Amino acid sequence: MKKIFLIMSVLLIFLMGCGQGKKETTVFTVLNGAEPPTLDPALSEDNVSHNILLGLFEGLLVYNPQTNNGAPGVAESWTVSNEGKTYTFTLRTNAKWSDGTPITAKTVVDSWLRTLNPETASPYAWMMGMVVQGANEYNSGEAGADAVQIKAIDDHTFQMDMVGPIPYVESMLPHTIFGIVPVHTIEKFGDKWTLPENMVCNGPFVLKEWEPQDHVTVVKSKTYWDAENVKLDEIVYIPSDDNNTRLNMYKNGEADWMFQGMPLDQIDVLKQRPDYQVIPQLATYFYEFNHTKPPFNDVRIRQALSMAIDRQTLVDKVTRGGQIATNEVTPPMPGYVPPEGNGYNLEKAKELLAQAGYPDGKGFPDSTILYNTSEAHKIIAEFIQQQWEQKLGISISIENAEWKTVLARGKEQDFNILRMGWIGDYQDPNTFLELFQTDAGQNYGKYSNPEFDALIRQAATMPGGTERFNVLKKAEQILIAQDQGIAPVYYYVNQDLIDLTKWGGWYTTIMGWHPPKYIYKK
Amino acid sequence: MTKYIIRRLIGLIPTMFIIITISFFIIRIAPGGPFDKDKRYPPEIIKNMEKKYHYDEPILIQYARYMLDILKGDLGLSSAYPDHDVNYFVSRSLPKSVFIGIIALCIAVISGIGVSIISAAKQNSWIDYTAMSVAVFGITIPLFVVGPLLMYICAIRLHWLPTSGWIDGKYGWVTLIMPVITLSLPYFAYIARLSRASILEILRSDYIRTARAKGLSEPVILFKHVLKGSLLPVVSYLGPAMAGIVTGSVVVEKIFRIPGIGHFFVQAAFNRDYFLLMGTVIVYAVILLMANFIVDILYGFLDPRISYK
Amino acid sequence: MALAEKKEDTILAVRDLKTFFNTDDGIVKAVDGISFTLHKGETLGLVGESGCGKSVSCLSLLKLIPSPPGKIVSGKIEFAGNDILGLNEEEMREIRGKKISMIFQDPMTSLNPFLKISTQMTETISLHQSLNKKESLEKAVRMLFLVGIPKPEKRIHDYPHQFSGGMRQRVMIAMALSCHPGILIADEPTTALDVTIQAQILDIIKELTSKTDTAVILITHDLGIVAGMCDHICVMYAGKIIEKASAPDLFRDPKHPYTRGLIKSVPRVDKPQKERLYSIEGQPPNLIDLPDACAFHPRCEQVMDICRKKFPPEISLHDRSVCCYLYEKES
Amino acid sequence: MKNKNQHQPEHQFNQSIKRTSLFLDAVRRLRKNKMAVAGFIIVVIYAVISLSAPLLPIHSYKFQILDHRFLPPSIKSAGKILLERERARLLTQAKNAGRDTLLPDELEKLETYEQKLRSDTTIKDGKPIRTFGRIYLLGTDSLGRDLLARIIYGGQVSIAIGLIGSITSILIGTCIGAIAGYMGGKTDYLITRFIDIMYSLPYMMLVIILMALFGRGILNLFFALAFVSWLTVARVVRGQIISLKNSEFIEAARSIGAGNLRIVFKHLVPNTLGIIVVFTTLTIPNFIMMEAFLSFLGLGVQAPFATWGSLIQESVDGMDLFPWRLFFPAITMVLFLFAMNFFGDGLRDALDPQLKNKL
Repeated sequence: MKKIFLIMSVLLIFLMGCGQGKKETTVFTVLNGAEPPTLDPALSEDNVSHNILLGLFEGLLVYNPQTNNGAPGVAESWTVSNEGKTYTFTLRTNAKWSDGTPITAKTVVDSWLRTLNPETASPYAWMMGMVVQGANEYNSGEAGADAVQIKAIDDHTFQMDMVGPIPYVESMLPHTIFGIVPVHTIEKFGDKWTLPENMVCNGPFVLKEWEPQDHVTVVKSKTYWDAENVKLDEIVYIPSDDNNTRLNMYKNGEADWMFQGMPLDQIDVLKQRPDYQVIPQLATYFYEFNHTKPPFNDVRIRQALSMAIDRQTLVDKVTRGGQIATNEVTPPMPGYVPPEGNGYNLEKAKELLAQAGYPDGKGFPDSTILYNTSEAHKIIAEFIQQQWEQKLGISISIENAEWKTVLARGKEQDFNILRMGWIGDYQDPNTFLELFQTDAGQNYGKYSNPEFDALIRQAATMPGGTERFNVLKKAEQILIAQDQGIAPVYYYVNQDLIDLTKWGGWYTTIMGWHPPKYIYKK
Repeated sequence: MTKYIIRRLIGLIPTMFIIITISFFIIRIAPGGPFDKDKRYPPEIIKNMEKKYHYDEPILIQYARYMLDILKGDLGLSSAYPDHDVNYFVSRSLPKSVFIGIIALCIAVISGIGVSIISAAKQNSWIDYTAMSVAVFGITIPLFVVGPLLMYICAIRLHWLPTSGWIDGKYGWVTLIMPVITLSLPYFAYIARLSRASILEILRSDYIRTARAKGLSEPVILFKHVLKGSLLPVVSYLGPAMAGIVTGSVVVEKIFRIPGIGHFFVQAAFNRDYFLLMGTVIVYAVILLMANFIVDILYGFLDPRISYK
Repeated sequence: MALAEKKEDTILAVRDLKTFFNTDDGIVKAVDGISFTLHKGETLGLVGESGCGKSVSCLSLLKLIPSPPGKIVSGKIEFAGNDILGLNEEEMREIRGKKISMIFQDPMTSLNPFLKISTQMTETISLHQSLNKKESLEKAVRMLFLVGIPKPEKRIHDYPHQFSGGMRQRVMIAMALSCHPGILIADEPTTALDVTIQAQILDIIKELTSKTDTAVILITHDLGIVAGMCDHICVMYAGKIIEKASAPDLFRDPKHPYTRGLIKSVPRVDKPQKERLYSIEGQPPNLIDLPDACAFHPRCEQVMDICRKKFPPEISLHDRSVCCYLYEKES
Repeated sequence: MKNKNQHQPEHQFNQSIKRTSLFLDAVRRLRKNKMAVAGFIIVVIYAVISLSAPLLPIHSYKFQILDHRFLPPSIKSAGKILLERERARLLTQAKNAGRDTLLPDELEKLETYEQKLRSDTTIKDGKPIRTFGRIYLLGTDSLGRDLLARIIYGGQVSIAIGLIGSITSILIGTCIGAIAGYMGGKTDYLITRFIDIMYSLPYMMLVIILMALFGRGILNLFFALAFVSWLTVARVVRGQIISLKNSEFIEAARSIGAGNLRIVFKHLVPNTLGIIVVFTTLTIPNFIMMEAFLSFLGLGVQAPFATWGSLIQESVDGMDLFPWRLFFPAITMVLFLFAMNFFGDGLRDALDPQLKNKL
């Protein structure tokens, strides 16, 4: 009896001790989408990984949470020289890895060289290649590492030479591909360096647990240079690609932020919620025409079809999530207003169709709309199909396939009309317009206009400013108004569920990045 | 018997070999490759990535390399999840799928047989009709409806259970309730229907008349004389069921966020993540072969007329 | 009652038993008012063509008629002073296998193929006798020995499919007699077996039952068997007993035209076979909705007008009885 | 040959045991089973409705009226529902403002709304049609299409897929399973290994390849369905046959010189009929839902044509808001399955050779 009492009291004391020792921790639970493919900044190519990496790693520049432009990260400040082609960064002296190793300019050089190393096989190395002089040559194996024009001038000064004056480079640099990685642990652990037990980070958070398909947990870093301004103690990223489950979890209070992917059927109700955040995204939904085969190689047909789509009704009554109907491919950006495309004009459409030899749609050859399987794509295709059928009298069938099949068929021009979408990689019209150059990989419809190509090439060598935008604008005018190379449908929106009366530091931005460093509980 | 088991086990090797070989080649025929993404990367980038996974080598050399790796117990690298190798995913997620699958199967078998006995004993009574109606319902309504429906009722409406997750999460074991019910429902229904049909058939047989003439009570007749024979079709269904419940839990895993292997299987197929897909195919094949093997052995135990030589 | 009744050793008395089946086509009167008495140690033969209701009457005795569609409509079955029809299911189980046991036509399907012989035998023994597992097993082995199964202590652990047909019927007999029942009902026990084994099986039944003074109801369509085994014989036709007599009487002087036909159709070894074997013309009637008439009249060579209108009453002739208008005056 | 006399004889004595064919006998027995008859009638009704769909007075399955999307099932016209909805909205607004009745300008607004609704037209096949009076008995979907029409048209494909798919798979599965079980030895070994291999191949990839090679099409769809679904049936039948083949009646059949094929298909298979029938009725929903999965890969029926599977699938996310979209297709399918089950059970009993001769 005495013994039991003793044990009980010891236990009691122990339990009380535990209770007292714990202070309130702030946990932020994120419904993050699918399983993150990687936590290696050099290999990351998707939103989901990106979201987590934003907290774990800090590049020279980081995203400004309100504008998503570049803001000082590991680099305290920088100067531009050589007609905008050379950037010199001054690194902060107190930046270090979570194992205490300091971050120097050499670390940055090593990191970037690792990313570019062909053996790393980084999918987004092309983005660094767009910026850094010599990067493409090294990455493609044509030249050695010394061809890459980056150098550590001293411990805290890093310099890079760019391929040209890239006006939007500061909005690119926060991207994870320009991230700084712990080369010293990568050498030690090899491929296994991203396992929680091995991983060393330099961001506001460090990786604690990573259970595939279950959760990724990051906790506040003690060694982060700005640790005192980091408010969250722990972030749990929950992977799930079942939007219905995600929404249920959010509704049930099991998560604090649902990152995109609202079930279409629930939109009407979600829109009424105060915690529903919607903002136009730097992304466009469009239909590509196959320019290699009749009848879609006829500009009149393309224009007729595009003009017969009542996009406003589509976004109001079909997609309903606040998407913005558009006749243009590039979303408006600071300083850039896209030229006007061909809007809804039924009379004109009928006229064009008749001119092309199909009055009232008679004799229009069998064609299909190809889309990758998704409830939203399906319903949009059904809507557009009916528009064409009822208004132009042409019946076009709908065909779906899984994503890779669609891509493979796109690559071989095995389609008539193809649904596509594009999310801008950085805030510049170029990220959209370059897709439709004659030899661009993304140009599935094989749209080709030498004039357009020339304008895009011309813009690439120009410094930033109105003049450059005007060139791009002219190019876009050719693409969407004159040639109707594609039929833009709408601008995507970012839809998130987060209670902003409870959480602060989370802003709606066009890029949709929300660096967790700034998020706090109100 | 031992001889038979050994022979069967040895027989698994060529079967596995054929499965691996066919799978290895057919998954390469499917349109699209692992590096066809939303963004079409420049050819140099693709080249680098292909080199990393040896996709640039002739297919036969890749095949030989893969077979050698398998002999060493290495299932290769995942191209869609480059941080981990396939072994890591399999070792992490397979036990969870098997765990939940076995629980669901046990529940399905026990409840299915139980219900079928009651149903058959009270044939054409309201109990029988109710039970069989539930069974038809369980078979008809697909998992992707039952799952969300349960979640909506139990988690959103009544707040009895958390929506989803795995047992080591913050909600613990209760998260298993809904996925297990969802997963076992169709198997329960199948087993109940099958077993009821065979119980009824056996109840009509001569030896049951003998048992009655001996003065045995109905429960004794049901459990001792009927059950064993009526289990045979259930048991032969168990082989596919065991494999199906472990591999076919994809929908349930997705809905209830079970970090199992089914998800990887589907994702790997959609991503054309060849090695991860091969890894899951191999794992599934092993489970299936073992399940069928166990069933055959079990069959021999249940039915004395079958002899394995 | 024509049969001399020695009340004291009557073990089973059946009075006006009717078992009907409600089928899709109508009511089948499988057993339509039969009466007979069985004495201790006596062997009663129940003879008739297939489908005349022999098996159903015996299953009725144990209340093993599948219900629905079958139902014992009326009658009385007195066993050791109790009316069986008044007993509930639980009390019935006390009788089945213990006081009345039964062996069936087809030994191939009458044993559970999934259970060992030992299981099937000991479960009866331990159910009806207060013996433990080991004693039951010993008893079972002894019974198997008695029915002439070689190496019973080994064979008892075999499954039914490891036995031949004759052996299985022996097992059935051993099982049926293991609780020393007062009555053994043998439902065509030898039909499914070949002739040499038939005799052995019948011998075993005869030998074992006479030792223990067990009464036997032997159901068969084979008059030859009855002649050698039975003390009394009931001839059934279309659900009714049409003639009752002691075995010698019946064979010496069959009264009913049907019985006569039956006996005539048995091949005789003692007479030279010159003509074709006799057979009764026509086929037994369908038992659905039979009108009140002698069921045999369409096949009867001595048919009279009255036969078509009304079923003849039971006519007692000394110590036997017959249902036929031919003997109406003799009574 | 039967004549009336034999059917209703004066009495039973001049009638020998009726000889009817197995088939007629089965039909007769089936007709006695009320549940089976009910099931059969329901199945026939389903078949008739879906076959005569174009003749029925229902809306088009694909014509969209976006203003009518997500209308609940009702016998009221769509215009009236919309009007009531608007009135209810205004009333709640008024209540929130502390009023019990609508203000005159609100009533006026309602009036103009009604007028607008009544005069609303939409173009269908080149002609304008009024939309106010349209009635949607089972409600509408997210594009304002009539759910009743979609379910009826969907039934065409779903029923066909369910029946043809399960029957072919049962036929293949039974034949192969029976042969494997009966032959035993090497044959059995090879067949079971083959089944194992088929089971293990990544089905999804096979379907994707099938489509890449042969394109989409209903024939391909059936092939993809039947391709794997016979495997389970084959295993179950094989198991049954292995148990049965040592039975006495098989030895008897063999002893009278029956050929192997005859033994398998005349003696063994009929004895597994119970299990096979149960399996057949059970696999029907599998096929119907599998079509939905295959249509995810692009092999299904193409939008805007619907099937029960696709209707159910697309309504899951909104089940709390628009329950009718899930409920009606699901209940249609469940009812069909119930009917098939009872019919199947009845058929099993009717065909059962053991039951036939029992009283």
